[in-house]
Amino acid sequence: MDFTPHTSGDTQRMLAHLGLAEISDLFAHLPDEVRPAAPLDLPEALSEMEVMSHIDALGKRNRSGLLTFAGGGIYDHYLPPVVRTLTMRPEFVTSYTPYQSELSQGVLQLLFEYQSMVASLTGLPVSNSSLYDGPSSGLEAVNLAVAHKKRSAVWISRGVHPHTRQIIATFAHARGIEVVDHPLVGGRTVWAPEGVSQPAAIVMSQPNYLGVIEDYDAARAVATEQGALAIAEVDAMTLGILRTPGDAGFDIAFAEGQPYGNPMSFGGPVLGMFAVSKPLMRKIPGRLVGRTTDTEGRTAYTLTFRAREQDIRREKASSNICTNQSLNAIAASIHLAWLGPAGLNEVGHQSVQKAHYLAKRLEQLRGVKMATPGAPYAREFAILTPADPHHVVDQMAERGYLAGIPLSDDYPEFAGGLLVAVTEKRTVDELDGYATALEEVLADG
Amino acid sequence: MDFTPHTSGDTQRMLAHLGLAEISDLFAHLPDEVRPAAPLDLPEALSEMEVMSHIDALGKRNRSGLLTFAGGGIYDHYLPPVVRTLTMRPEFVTSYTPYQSELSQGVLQLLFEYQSMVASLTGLPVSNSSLYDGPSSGLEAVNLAVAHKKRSAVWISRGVHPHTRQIIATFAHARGIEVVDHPLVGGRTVWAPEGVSQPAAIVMSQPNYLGVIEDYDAARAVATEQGALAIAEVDAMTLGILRTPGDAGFDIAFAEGQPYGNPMSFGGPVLGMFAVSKPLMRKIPGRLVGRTTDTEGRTAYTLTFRAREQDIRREKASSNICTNQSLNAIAASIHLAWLGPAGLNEVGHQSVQKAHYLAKRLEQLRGVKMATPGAPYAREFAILTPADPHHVVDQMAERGYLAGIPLSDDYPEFAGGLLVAVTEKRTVDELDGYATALEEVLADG
Amino acid sequence: MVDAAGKATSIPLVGGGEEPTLDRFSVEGRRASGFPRLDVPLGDISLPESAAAPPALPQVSERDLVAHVNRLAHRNFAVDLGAYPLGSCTMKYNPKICDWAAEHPAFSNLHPSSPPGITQGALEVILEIEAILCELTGMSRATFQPPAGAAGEMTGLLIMRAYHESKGRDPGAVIIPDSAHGTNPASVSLAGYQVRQVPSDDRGMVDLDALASAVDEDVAGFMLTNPNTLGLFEEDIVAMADLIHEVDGLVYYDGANLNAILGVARPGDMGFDIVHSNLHKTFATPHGGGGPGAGPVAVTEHLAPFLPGPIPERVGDAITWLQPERSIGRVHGNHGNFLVVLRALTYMRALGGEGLRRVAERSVLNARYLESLLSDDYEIPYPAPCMHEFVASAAALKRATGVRAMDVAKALIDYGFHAPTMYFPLVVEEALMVEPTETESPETVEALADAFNEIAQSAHTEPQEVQAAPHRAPITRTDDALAARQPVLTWHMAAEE
Amino acid sequence: MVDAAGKATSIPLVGGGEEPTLDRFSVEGRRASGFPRLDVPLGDISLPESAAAPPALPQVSERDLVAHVNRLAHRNFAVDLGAYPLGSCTMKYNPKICDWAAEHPAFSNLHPSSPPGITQGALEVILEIEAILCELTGMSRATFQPPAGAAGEMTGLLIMRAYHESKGRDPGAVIIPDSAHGTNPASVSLAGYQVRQVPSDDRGMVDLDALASAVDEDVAGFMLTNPNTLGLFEEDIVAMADLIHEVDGLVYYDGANLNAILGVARPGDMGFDIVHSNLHKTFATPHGGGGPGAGPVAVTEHLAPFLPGPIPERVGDAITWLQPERSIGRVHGNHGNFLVVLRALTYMRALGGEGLRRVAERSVLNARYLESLLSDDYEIPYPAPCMHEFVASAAALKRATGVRAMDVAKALIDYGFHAPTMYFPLVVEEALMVEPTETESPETVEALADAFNEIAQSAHTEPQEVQAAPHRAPITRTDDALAARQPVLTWHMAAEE
Ligand SMILES: Cc1ncc(COP(=O)(O)O)c(C=O)c1O
Ligand SMILES: Cc1ncc(COP(=O)(O)O)c(C=O)c1O
Repeated sequence: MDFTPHTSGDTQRMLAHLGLAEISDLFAHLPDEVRPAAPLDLPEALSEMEVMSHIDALGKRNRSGLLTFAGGGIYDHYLPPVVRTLTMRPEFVTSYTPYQSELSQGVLQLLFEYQSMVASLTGLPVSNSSLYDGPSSGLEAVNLAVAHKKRSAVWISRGVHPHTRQIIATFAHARGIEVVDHPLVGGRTVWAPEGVSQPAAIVMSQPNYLGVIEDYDAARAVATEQGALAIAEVDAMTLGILRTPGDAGFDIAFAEGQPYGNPMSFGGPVLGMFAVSKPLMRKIPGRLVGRTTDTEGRTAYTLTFRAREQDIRREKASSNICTNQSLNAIAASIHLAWLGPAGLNEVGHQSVQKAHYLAKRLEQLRGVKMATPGAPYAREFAILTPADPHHVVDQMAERGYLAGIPLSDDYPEFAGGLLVAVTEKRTVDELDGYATALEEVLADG
Repeated sequence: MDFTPHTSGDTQRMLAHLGLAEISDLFAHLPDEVRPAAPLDLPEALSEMEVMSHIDALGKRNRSGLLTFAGGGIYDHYLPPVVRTLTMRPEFVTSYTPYQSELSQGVLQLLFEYQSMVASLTGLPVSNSSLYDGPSSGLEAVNLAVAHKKRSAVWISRGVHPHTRQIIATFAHARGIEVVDHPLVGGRTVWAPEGVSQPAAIVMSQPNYLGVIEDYDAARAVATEQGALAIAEVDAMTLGILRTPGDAGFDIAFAEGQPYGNPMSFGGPVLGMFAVSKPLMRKIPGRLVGRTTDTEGRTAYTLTFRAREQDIRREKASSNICTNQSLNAIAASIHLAWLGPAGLNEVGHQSVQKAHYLAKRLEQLRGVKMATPGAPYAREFAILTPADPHHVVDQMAERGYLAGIPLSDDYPEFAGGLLVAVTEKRTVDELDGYATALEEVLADG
Repeated sequence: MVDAAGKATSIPLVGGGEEPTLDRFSVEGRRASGFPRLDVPLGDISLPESAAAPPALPQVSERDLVAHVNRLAHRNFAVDLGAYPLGSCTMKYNPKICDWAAEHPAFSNLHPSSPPGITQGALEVILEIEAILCELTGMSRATFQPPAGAAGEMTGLLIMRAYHESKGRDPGAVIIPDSAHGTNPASVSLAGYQVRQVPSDDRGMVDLDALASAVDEDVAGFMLTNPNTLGLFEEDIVAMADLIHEVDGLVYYDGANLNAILGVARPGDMGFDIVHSNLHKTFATPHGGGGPGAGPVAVTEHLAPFLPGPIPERVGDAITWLQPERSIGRVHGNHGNFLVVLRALTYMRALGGEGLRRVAERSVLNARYLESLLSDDYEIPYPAPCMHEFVASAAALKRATGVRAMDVAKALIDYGFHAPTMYFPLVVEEALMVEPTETESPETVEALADAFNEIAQSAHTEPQEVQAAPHRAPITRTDDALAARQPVLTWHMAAEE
Repeated sequence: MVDAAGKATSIPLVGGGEEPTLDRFSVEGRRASGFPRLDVPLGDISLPESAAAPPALPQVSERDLVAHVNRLAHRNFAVDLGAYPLGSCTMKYNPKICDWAAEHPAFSNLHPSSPPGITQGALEVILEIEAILCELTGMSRATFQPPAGAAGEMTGLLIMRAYHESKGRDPGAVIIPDSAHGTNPASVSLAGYQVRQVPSDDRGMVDLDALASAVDEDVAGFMLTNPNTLGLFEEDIVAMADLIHEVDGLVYYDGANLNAILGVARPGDMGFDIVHSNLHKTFATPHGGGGPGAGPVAVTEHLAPFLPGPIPERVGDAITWLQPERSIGRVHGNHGNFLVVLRALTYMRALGGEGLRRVAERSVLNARYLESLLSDDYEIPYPAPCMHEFVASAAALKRATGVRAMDVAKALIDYGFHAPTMYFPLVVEEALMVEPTETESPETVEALADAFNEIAQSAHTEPQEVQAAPHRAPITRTDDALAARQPVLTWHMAAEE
């Protein structure tokens, strides 16, 4: 296919106007050394029909349609067609970052609404208009804290998503950040402050990666004691039923926003939600939409606090983010509006009920135990089985279930650990089917 | 699901304002006899997730994904995603017939463009903005001719689509129309005028239902001789390679427009294309968009020649059509613009080449013959096999092919007849696969 | 050649200029489409009747095509943008879940000539909606071939004719009220019947005495919509049906207004024998800028043998296509507007029995509420409580200010609403026919009332302003006389000018 | 509560009023969503940290939500409506076939933690695009984790650091030109490096001598986009790379401008070691109102062991995830913006090698043509032929008329075009950075030039008009100082006002 409109007549006419003979003359001033020595080895052009066949064929090489019990930030919640339909309007999809507010009121207002809803959900007054994803938002939170507190250590619970911790680790060295891990005991974080440097922030996860509901107040107390910011990584879809981080007095909350409005997408594009308390308002990373007026006094929206950003502050900027995940944020806000408080509550409630039902069923299977027995959990939980969890996942896939995420890679202490997530989408038959399939898999060894 | 916005508070408030106590009071004035004696036996409400499961389950009961070699007006041509995306814009999908031109310039202009392209394609100057489908357009053509010529007979070639002929037959009696069939000999119409009433019109099909290319001039000559209108049913997708009915001097052309922009849709919604010569302009059935100006002199579009229509002419209207197939016409015009002359030509060319390739392969199979040997055909042709074509179709379906349309029901003279259509979408592997599968089916008896 | 290259001036977003027609973007040799290379050996095929040249279609890039169509979308109002109280049209919100269903590839990619063995799901769709529709209307069997309301009417009238002929009779007239929709008389006469019109009485309903005197042996049937086009429930319907049945006539229900009585009252219980439904009104199929719709016809038990065919029938475990015994024959090229039918089924299943009844309740509630909020400038010509819509008259307003129904309707556009239906039904002078539908909120209904009332106010204070409305739409009023007198129906005709 | 109930007054289509925020449509108890009834036995579960009440989200009907969002769409410009010559952003037309691919359920419904055994298709997608991208850039391996250009920069800089550390070195500075995009210095300093800035010379290119004197043992690398932000090809690039390599520094290619050289010249051949690409610019991923994008980073053979991981590797017949030997670690929560990557692959496969080269040719042709059509009011500060974009200066115009670059840009809106980038790069006074892209037709380029030139004319005749532009957009210029001074960032803050 060719998506350039130029006919050969067009090209000739334009070249003639420029006093050039051939199209390659456009590049005559390029030094010879930079031209490829041999013709590039690239595939031939394909027609749309051929491209579609090709993508279809690749798609067939995925085993799609498994019943998903994997979570860890990315969840298989019900996504109504209306959200996709509205989000995919070309006015949103094919516009740039809304620098020109006169032509961007649609996107700007939707992002303003997104910020408002995230503020409601987190109980924190200020939200940006999205970051890349949940885990990388954790890095931005740590950066903010380090810059704000002018301290280099951060205390991080081992209940924080392993990918969040990995990303922070990737960057910590270059930025001179010292990461202090805090262990989980019985599934909940034990803040063991002895003998380590005073942190800029403590970071916990609610519920944590094992699905366990942590103690907000205890963490907040530690932060206060240390004069540190309190940062919470939260699970988006249980925000409808759990206390907000703002209510718990946290300074920063971040989340993987995928469950709002975005398909699982093999993990991307998704979006990072990020909200802060009022004192941190002018330090928040990422784009921010504010309400103002136009020269005729009409309500209008515009990008604001631009002075924080890289294009203005350059090497002094506290974040380098430019392109973010606007369209995913728009999807999130449309989905949240569709859900409303009652819907969000119901998703949380049903997920919790179904998770507990499944956990109880699994506990009854021979050899299956809860990884953190007795610890409170919401809609995700970890089990231990005698088998290698990778093997379990592979065998369960044969039976039509994406059984969960093996824990052993990230938590060697749970060698047979499998993290299981349940959403409102799973029917009782599917839950029962899962239990039966797992029983078979374990029996087969 | 509930798509009404009323909360119980809303309802109470509104009822109170109206001085009513309960919602059923709204219907208090209805006589008792008209109320259902027992509660209606209707299904329970379903949530979106449940509706989707239900529709999915019904969908699974279709064997979809067969390689389609059935045609007969509805064809499996390549439909680019861009056409669907543009057509499904809510401004087009959720608006009414464009009576209020001030708010309908989008739809009106697209229909004007549709009319323009249909005029180009048929070689006739005036097109309406769609009728229901190809076959029912045949009925409108006959009606027009009968009213225009004030004669009650019409001569119809047996090469005209059987469904077109059936629809005309359904209505002919009530409208006092006398239908005279004209036979096919060697696949082409023989106009045998002896001893029958002078017709208002002669109706032929190009290519005809058997796929055979008819002689336009011969038919036109008969029409002229009889003082009748010449009407052609044409195949949309070969309009890019065959002579236009306008060029052949025909007065009316109609076609099944599905191949332009519309999926096969189990046969509906599709659209009837309908074009006439200048003298018939003010007699054309259906909606017509015209260009005019607004009070400030700007170019504007409006529904025109409204005086012909049922809402104005009432019992004197020559057609009762009101709701038509606008969105399908919009899809058609977008697809035609995407195709352009080169694309339309290429679709026709490739379909013809592939049809001839397949026909040649099939002719070599034991027991397979062309139904109309030696007759010229474009992209559809009829074969004869020793087996019952319904049996062949069922057996081929087991092998992944929708093999064609059995001819025997409509043309008893072709007991083993199967009508095979080939589009540009079919690859050479699929054509070879078809031949191999047919060979197997015939060998199995 | 190209006079708006790349610019968005044509859209109201920036400027409000005109959008050129697509031919203006055409450049010789430009194209959007592409295809795989021919993969069979090139045959030497010379076809008779070959075209001398490819057709003169526009030659445009995909980029220009996309922008053009999107800009045109910005020049069109729609339910999905705002309230659309167009009487008789039931412009309700259409749930997006129904779009999902209509685009389901298991249905949308199905060829209509596929044998029933491989389309059991599609046949089941028809049986399932048939059962729901028959229960809602009190009928016993249905055909889904008619692609719109008017086609349903024709179908019903042919069934009527076949019924009489089966009894050896050939009555020649069908009665309709003077308030009937235009398709009714048109269908009646196209079905070969005489139209016999009966007047409305001072209640706005069919005059029972007039009907009685219109009925004689030559009457094949009676065609009615109930609630009628004034939005009023015909309270004598049972007596009327009896009158017709006494001469062995059939009573036909024009289902355009079925929305008002879903689950509350049934045409079958009122005495109707044949019922068409407009799925594109009552059952939430968006109207697509004029279509597609679907106008299934349901009939009582004794008329079922006359239905068009084939229709799906369960035979043992499987469903197959059968031709009803005395079928009038085929009325659509295939199986009707099947995907529209699938949409409607999706809607019905989502709502369920309770939800469908709520549609009637709230559509009536909204209409009654709106009617009650209108100021005295809008007279309600008949006192009976309205159903899902009502007709107001701007006659007094016109007398007082010169502002006509048309002006009021166009002024509503400036308030951000679609205009109501005007000058229909014909029995009301300066008619404004308003149907808010059940999907509008009370706040919207109140805003609509405010708009109507403010317009009436303005009519008194600045009538010329109202007469020149709309002021804020992409164009002002069009010169329709010019369009008819100097027809420009294609860009070819435009070029000749 | 509700102040625009049902009205479309908020859209430019009719009126141009404001669209209320969604909370204004909220009514207690109203809702759009619905779910199946809980089908497991209700357990008595009491969670710690439970919320006292559900969150204060708006409560709206699906109908109001749909209309609201659609009306907002009518208040937004987009490539799909008209030309968008925003320099540095490559706002080309994005083929719809790529949307199709990104919505393919076999990919969009895939959980990122699925084991490789069931996601071979997805892994193949990455290997396939990696091969194409490496061939186009002259690199050897790539990571697709970085979700945008800036993230790619960070990733590349961490690779740079890891490379030096692997050699036991720890140089502390990275050189960038003064014309660099803001993300470059920001990334450099966030990666823990000193920014060392080199000036442009009078050709608008990096001053080779200045570079030579900036290079010392403490230099870890050099970051550059080529063509640079002035749209000029850095002709000394090979010499510059040599200078850096001499101190064992690495040369980083900011791929924002890769569009100009696709298939024509390769960063690898120029001496670059690390290359990020903005798939959302060069490879036709629409920008989504600000994102998502994708910023894959490709590197030469010797840097491949440092790539973030895991990356897909073919092991025997299967593809699996492996961690590169000396990987810097993870930079994204999952596998990057995978669906964006899939889109880009679809685009690349549709165009093929020839088509990709045509992108470069025609993007340069359009820019060069546009530049040549601009009147003298727009100075081109540097004489070298431009590549896919150019920077003009309105400095003379400003001196003559008072009309600034900003005013010209806003005035362009009234002509139906999006504004160009302004005041960047910083090295040009009153900069207007214009990138027509290859998907615009010559007619559009000409219309753009006409608009620029007419605006310059108007600047001379009626400067105030131009300074007050736009006049025909949904709003006029915004008070950005007010927005920053009295921040209203949510509707909660608005309510507090
Ligand atoms: C009362 C009435 N009857 C019949 C019809 C005709 O229905 P359709 O437009 O679907 O043919 C309409 C539609 O406008 C109507 O309002
Ligand atoms: C030259 C240049 N470099 C880097 C970037 C940053 O890319 P992204 O916005 O994808 O983070 C941009 C985008 O604006 C750019 O133009």
